[in-house]
Amino acid sequence: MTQLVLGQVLNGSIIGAMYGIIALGITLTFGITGIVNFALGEFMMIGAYATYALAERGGLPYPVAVIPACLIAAAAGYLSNKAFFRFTRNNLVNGLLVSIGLISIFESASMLLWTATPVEMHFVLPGALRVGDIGLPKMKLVVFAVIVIVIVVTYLGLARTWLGRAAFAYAQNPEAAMLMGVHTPRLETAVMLYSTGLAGLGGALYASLYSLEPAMGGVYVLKGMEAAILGGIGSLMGSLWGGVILGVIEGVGSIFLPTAFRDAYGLAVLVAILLFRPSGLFGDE
Amino acid sequence: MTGQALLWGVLYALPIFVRGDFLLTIFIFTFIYAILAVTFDLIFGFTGQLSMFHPAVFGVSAYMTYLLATNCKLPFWIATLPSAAAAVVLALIVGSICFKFRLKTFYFAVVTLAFSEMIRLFVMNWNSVTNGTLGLVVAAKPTIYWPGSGIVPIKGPIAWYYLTLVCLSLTVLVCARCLRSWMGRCFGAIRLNEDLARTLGINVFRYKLLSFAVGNALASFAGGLYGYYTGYIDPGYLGINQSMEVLAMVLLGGQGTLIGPIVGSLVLTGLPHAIDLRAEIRAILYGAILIFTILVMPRGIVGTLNAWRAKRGA
Amino acid sequence: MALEVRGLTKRFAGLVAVADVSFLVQPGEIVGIIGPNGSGKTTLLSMMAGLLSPTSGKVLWKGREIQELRPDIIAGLGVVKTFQNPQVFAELSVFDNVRVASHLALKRALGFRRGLEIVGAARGVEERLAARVGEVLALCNLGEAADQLAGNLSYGEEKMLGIAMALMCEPELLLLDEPASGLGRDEIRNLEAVLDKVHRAGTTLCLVDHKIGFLRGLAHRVIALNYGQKIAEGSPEQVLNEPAVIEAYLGAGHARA
Amino acid sequence: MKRVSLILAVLALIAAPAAAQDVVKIGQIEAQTGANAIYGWMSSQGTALAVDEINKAGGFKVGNKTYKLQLIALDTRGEPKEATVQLKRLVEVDQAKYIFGPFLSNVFLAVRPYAAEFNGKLLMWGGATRIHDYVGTPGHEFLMRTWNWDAGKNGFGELMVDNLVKTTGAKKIAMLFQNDQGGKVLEDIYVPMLKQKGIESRLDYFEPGTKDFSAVLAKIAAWKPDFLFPGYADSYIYDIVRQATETGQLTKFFLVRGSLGPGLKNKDGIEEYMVYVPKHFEEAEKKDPKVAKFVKAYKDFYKRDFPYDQAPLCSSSCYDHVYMLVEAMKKAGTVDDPAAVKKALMSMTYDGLWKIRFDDKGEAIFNFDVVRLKKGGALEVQHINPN
Repeated sequence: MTQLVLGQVLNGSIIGAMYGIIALGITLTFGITGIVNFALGEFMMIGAYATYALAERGGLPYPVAVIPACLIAAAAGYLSNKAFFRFTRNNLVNGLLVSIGLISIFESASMLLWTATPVEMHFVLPGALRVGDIGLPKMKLVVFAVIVIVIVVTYLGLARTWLGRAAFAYAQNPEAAMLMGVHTPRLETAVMLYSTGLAGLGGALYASLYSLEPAMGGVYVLKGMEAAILGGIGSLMGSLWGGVILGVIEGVGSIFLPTAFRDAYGLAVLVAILLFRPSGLFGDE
Repeated sequence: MTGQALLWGVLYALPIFVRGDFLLTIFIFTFIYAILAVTFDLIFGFTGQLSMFHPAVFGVSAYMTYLLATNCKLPFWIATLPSAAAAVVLALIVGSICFKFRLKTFYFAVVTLAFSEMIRLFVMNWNSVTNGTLGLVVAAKPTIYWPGSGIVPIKGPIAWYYLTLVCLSLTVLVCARCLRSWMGRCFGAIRLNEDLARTLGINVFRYKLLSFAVGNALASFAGGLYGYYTGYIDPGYLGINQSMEVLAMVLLGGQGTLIGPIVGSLVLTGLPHAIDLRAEIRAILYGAILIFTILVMPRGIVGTLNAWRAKRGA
Repeated sequence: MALEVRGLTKRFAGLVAVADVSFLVQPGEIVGIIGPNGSGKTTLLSMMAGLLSPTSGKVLWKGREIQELRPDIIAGLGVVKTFQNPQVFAELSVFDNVRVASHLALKRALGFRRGLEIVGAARGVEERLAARVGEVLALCNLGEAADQLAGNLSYGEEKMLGIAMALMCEPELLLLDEPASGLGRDEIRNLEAVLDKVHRAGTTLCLVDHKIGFLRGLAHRVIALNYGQKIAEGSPEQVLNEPAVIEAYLGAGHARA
Repeated sequence: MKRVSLILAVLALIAAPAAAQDVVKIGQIEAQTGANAIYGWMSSQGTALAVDEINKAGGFKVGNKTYKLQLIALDTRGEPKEATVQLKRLVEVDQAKYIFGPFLSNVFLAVRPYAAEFNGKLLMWGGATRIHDYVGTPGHEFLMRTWNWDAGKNGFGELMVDNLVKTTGAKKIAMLFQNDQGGKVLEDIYVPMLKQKGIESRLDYFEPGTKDFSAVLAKIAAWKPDFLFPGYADSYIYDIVRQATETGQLTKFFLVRGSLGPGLKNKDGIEEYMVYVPKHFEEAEKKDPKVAKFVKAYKDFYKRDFPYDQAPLCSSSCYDHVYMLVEAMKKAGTVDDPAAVKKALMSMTYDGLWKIRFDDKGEAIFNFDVVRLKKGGALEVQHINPN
C-alpha cells in the first residue's frame, strides 16, 4: 500500500508539472499583462501536433523537433495577440470570450488537418525505472526534469534580468512603468510569445507521453488554471507547486477513493485553500 | 424602449408567420437559454459578480423537477417550486461562502465553477437516483388548464413556443421589477463601487447574496422546461460549456441589459443553423464571429445599439 | 453625549498612525480635527466610520461600542463619512447617485415592508424619497447638474456630490474628510454655506482638515493631532495659540503659505 | 432587432425546399466536431464516400427511374439541442426520409420523441447503444440499429468471453470503462455476464478526458487480474495499453471491441492482446478485393492514408449501409416508402465489406474477426460469422 501511495506521489508530481507549465503561462500573461488567455491549451495542442508532424512525418529526431514546435506555438501566440488578445487587456470576460472563440477556431482547424482520430508518436524513450513495485516511465522523468528546469530558469530570469524587473514594474503600475521607459507593447508581446511558447513546449513534451486529439487542450487549460490559482496568480514557483499539489492530490485521491471523482479532489482542495488564502498558497496578500 | 416593445411584439406574433417545427424549435431553445442568460446577467451584468454556477442550478432543477413529478406524482408546475427552492438553498450556501470570504471576479468565478463541477460529478455518479450517465427519459409533458378542454398536456411546437416565451417574459418581468426598485439600485451600487456602497449603509454581503439567489432561483425554471421539452435529462446539463455558452450570449447581446441576453441567445442558438457549411469550417466561422463581435462591439449588440440611439438622440 | 472616542490606537506594521486618542463630540457641535499630513487624521476618521478596525481603544456612539461594526451598520446608526478624494458612481447620473444613497431612508421608512415595494405597493415612499433627493441636491447647489453623469463632474462638484450622498443617509453625525482640500475659493465659500445649512438643520459635524482658515470660521472646537497623538484641544483660538501646535503645526503652515 | 430579422432571413433561405424528383435525400446527424466526434466523424466519412461513388456511377435504377443520392450531413457537435433542431430541419425542410445516425446515445434519446412522431414515414438507423432499448418496440418501427449487440444469442460479447475462458482459463478480469453512457451500458452487460460465467471481476471508471491512467492502473495491478478489459472508446485504449505495459504492471488485454493498433504498437510489452475487430483490415486488404477497393477509394477521396484502427469500423460500416439501403430500395421497388424499404432491409443479407443482416428486431448482425496478438506481434486471426 505504501508503495502504491508513494508511486502515485511521484507520478502525481510529474503529471502536476505538466499542469504547472500551463499554469506558468497563465500566471505570466495574467499577472504581468493583465490579459486572460484561457486558450493556452490550444497552443499546447499546436505544439503537440507540430512535434508529431515534425518527428513522424518530417522524420526529425524528437529533441530536434521540439524546438521548432515551440516556435510554431509561439508564432501562433504572437498572431492571436496582435489580432485579438491585446484588445482584452484588464478585461477578464472579454479575454474569456476571445479565448472561447480561439478554442473553437484552433480545435476545428486541427480537426481539418489531423481528423478526430487520435494519433500517437513513436516512443521516444520507452521502458520504465523500477524501484520495488514502483515503476516510473523513463520519459516521464525526463519531462519532469525539463519542466522543473524551465520554470526555475524563468523564475531566476524574471527575478534577475532587466526584462523581469520591467515586467514586474509593469504588473504593479503600467503607467509608471511606461514613464520608466518600459516599452509596454513590446513587453506584452514578449510575455505572450513566451507563455505560448511554454504551452508549446508543454505540448511537445505531452506528445512524447500521450496520444493526441484535437480536443486535448480543454482539459489541460482547466487544470492549469486550477494550478495557477492554487499557487497564487503572479507567483512563478507557485504555479509549479500548485500543479504538483494538484497532480499528487488527484493521484493519491484516486488510490483511496473512486477514480470517477478524480477531478473533484483537486477542486475541493482548491476551494478550501482559496477560502483560507484568497490569493493562493504563494501569492502575496 | 420602442425597440424592446417591437422585439416582444415580433416574438409574440411570430408563429403567425413562421410555421414549422424546425424554426420554432430554434426559438424555443432560444427562449429557454434566454431565461438562463437573463438571470445570469442579473448576477453578472447588474451586480458585477461573474458566476459560473448556472449549469449546476440548471441541471439540478431539471433532475428535481422530473423526479418530483414522477416519484411524488406532482404536476409539473408544482414540481418546479421545490426545485427553485433547492436552487435558492444551493445559491445561499455557495454564495455565502464566496461572499463571506470576499471572493471577487476571477476567484469568485473559479470557486463557483468548482462547486458546479463537484455537483456535476455528484449527480453523474449518484446512480440510484439520477440513473447516472444513462440519464432520465422524460415521457410526460407539462399540463395546463385550457378553457373548454380542461387539463391538457402541452404538445406541439406552437404550444411550446408560447409556453417558453411566456416563461421568459415572466422572468424578464421579475428581473425588471427587482432592478427598477431599491434592490436594483443596491446591485448597481455594488457593481460600480463596493466601498462607497458600504459607507452609504448598503449591506453589500446581503445584496450580493440576494442577487445570486434570485438569479439562480429564476434560472432553475429553465432546467425544468428544458428537461421536459427535450424529453431527456443527463449530466451533460451541468457541463462547464453551458456556463461559457450563457456568458457568450450575455456578452454578445449586451451585458447590463435585459434584452441583450435574449438577443444574444437568439444569435448563438440560430447561428449554427444559419451557417450551412461543412462542420469544421462552420466551427471556425462560429469562433471568428464570437471574437469579432466582442472586439468590435465591446458593449454587445444591444449595448451598441443603445449607445448609437443615444448619440443620435443627443 | 453623541460620540466618544476612548483611547483609540491604530498600528500599521510597525508605525503608529493613531496613538491613544480620546475626545468627545457633543450633539449639535462642529468639531474640527487638524494636523499636518500624515498625522493620522484620516485614519482616525476611518476608524470612527468602521472602515478600519482599531488596534485598541473604543468608539462609543450614544454609549454603544461601534468600533467593530461594519460600515453599513454604523451608517445605519447615523454616523456617515465622506471620502477625501471623492467617491461617486461615475456611470450614474448625479440624481441617481443620491437616489442610491436614499437606501437607508427607505429602510427606515419601510423596514422589511420594502419587499412590497417591488410589486409596486408603497410607491408613495419612493416618490417622497425622490422628492427628498431633489431637496438635497438643491441644498448642495447641484440642482442643475442633476442629469449629468457623475463621471463628468468637476473635482469640486464631485466632492459636493459626496456630501450630498452622505446627507441623503440622514446622518446625525457627519464625518467629513478634508472636504475643502483641492477646492477653489468660491467652491470653499459654497462648501461653508452648505455645511452651515446642514448644521443648522441639526446635524453634528466632525471635519478633518489641515486648512486652519477654513476650520477657524466653522468649528466650535478643534482637536490638533501630530504623529497620531492629540497635542491640543479647545476653541479654535485656544488651540491655535497652543505652543505645541504652533511649533508642530503652524510653523509648517506658515512655511507652506 | 436588425440581427433577429437578419437571422430569420437566413433561416428562411435555408428553409426554401429544393426537392428535385430524381433525388433521394439521405440525412445524417453525427458529431463531426467536438470532444465525442471520433465515431460520428468517421461514419460521416464512410457515408460521404459511398454516396459519391454511387452518384459518380450514374446513380441507381428503381423501377424504370434513375435516382441519385443527396447526402445532407449535419454536425451535432454531440449536443442534443443541436441534433433536435437538425433532425427537424432534415425531416421538414429537406424532407429526407432516410436518417443515418446518431452514434451518441444522449443525442439519440433527445431526438427519439420527435422521430417517433414520423413513425412509418421515416427510416432512422444509428449505432447508438441506447437504440437497443427501443429498436423493435411498438411505435419505433422507423428505427434500426446498425450495430450488433454484446449479449444474447448472437452477442459478440458473449462469444468473446466464452472464447477467452476456453482458450486462457481466465479467472479474474478487471474492467476499466469511461464514465459515460457507453461505460454504464457495458457495466450492465458484462458485470452480470462475467459473474454468471463464474469469473471474478472488478470495475473502475475514469473521467472522460483522462490521459494519464497510471493511478487507476496501479490500483488495478495491485488486484492482480488475469486480464484487463478496457471499454470501447478508441481514443483511450492507446494510452491505457501503453501506460499499462510500459511499467509492466499489466500485460494481458481483452477487448470485446476495439482496435489492434495499441497492441501492435506495444507488441513487446504485451503478453496477450485479444480483440474483436469487425474486420482485420491489414489482412483483408490483401485477400478481399472489395476491401482493397474500399481502402483505395478512401485514400483517393480524402487524400489521406487509411487509418487501420477502430475508425474504419465506423467508416466501412456506414459505407456498406449506403449500398445496402440502395439495394433495399431496388428490392422494394420504391424510394419514398421507408416502411417498404425497411421490410426489404429486414429480409436481406448484404454482402459488402461485411456480411450484414438484421435480426427480427431490426438490430444488425454481422461477421467479425477475433484477433489474438502475442508478445512480439505474432498474430492469430479467427473469422466469426454469426449468420
